Amino acid sequence: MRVIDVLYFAWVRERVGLPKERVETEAETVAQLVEELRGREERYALAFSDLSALRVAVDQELTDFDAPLAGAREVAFFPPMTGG
Amino acid sequence: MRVIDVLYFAWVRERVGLPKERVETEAETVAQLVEELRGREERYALAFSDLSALRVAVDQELTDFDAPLAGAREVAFFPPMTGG
Amino acid sequence: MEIRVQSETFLPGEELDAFTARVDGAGAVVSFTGIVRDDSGALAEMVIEHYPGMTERALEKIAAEACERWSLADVLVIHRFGPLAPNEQIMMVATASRHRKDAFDAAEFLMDYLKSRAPFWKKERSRNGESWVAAKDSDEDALTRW
Amino acid sequence: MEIRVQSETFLPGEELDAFTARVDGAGAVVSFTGIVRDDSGALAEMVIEHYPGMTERALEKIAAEACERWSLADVLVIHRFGPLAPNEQIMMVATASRHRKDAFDAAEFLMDYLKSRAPFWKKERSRNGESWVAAKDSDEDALTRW
Repeated sequence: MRVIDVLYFAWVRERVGLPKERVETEAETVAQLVEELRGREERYALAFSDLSALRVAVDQELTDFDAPLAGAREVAFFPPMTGG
Repeated sequence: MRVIDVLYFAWVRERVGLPKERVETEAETVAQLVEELRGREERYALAFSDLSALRVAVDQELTDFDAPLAGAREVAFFPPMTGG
Repeated sequence: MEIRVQSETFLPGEELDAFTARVDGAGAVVSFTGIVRDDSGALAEMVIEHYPGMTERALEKIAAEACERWSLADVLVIHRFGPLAPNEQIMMVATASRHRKDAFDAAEFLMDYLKSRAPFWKKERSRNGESWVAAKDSDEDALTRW
Repeated sequence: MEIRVQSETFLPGEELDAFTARVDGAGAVVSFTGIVRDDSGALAEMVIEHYPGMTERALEKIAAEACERWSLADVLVIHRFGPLAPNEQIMMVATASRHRKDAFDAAEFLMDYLKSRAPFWKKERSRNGESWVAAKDSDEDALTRW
């Protein structure tokens, strides 16, 4: 069991309904964490319905959904970025 | 016989020793004008010794040495430009 | 190298002059300014959300990579967050180098990466409602040339 | 479109802010500033000679061509002549467009053409004497990409 801060930005934040939460999880990868979150409530299922529309950062570095969570303290989910 | 203002810039001006002069010429092309000027004095021969190092404008438009002088009022000789 | 993430407005010209003054030996300075466009004529404001902490890291990484790839005397990146009115400046980058090509290429590179690799998200609020600005495929494609 | 050929100094930042303020509907503004470099450490001044009349025509032609090739909201070109001290600004261009690629490409195009197609010549005066700056093959080559 690990404890991870999970952050949501932009419309992911709006769908989930909060910007940040502390999550206790057995997940070994980002994809497994997503599965756990999806199973929680409809709003999570909605936020994570299309992974191709999402990006993920682990400890503030962009990564993939199959990235391991070993040692991770912070995972963030958000849509493709639109800076500049 | 035509009367043309001939202008010199940068080191061409320095070699010829003046920025501008009015020239009476029988030349039909820029190249013929250059030949006439070369024949005048050593300083012109020096200024026009290497045409590949020179550029020419007729009536303030860049052109080639075989450009005709019919209707021309102003011919300028100068080295490759170094703006910016 | 200076990276600033701020909600306050700024004057690109002032920043450009200050940047140029502190750069030594550069013959070329390029700047890019991004401005809130109001294409519909109905835009009330643009709200920029970002990921504090990761934003600074991402911008520093992008700027450091530009400094590795090109011969640069200095780099400046300023990006705002929060609510912005139409015609306000969103962000700017400036690059300085001995020769113009380095400054131009580095500025374009910074912009291309900043568009889709720095954690900013834009929401437009207009009379017709609000919506998140979608990422453009062309912005993702722009990265392939570097 | 504004083209200025002047001996007086100018502040690129001030010009940039004024340019940006008068442009409407542009999301992107790119500027380039050229600065007198003192590579040898011995430069006293750079003197820029130009061809009054032809200079303005050449700059207008280059700017008009940029406006034909890219979708631009506005273009600014300022180029100085006469004696300039090290670190003074020689010239600037600014371009404004809806999307960043147009502004970047047009600014690079303007610079490439201005380097070898506008009638300016630079002479450097230093402690070691004076010499005309030679045109670079790379500047001529830069034109082939447009």
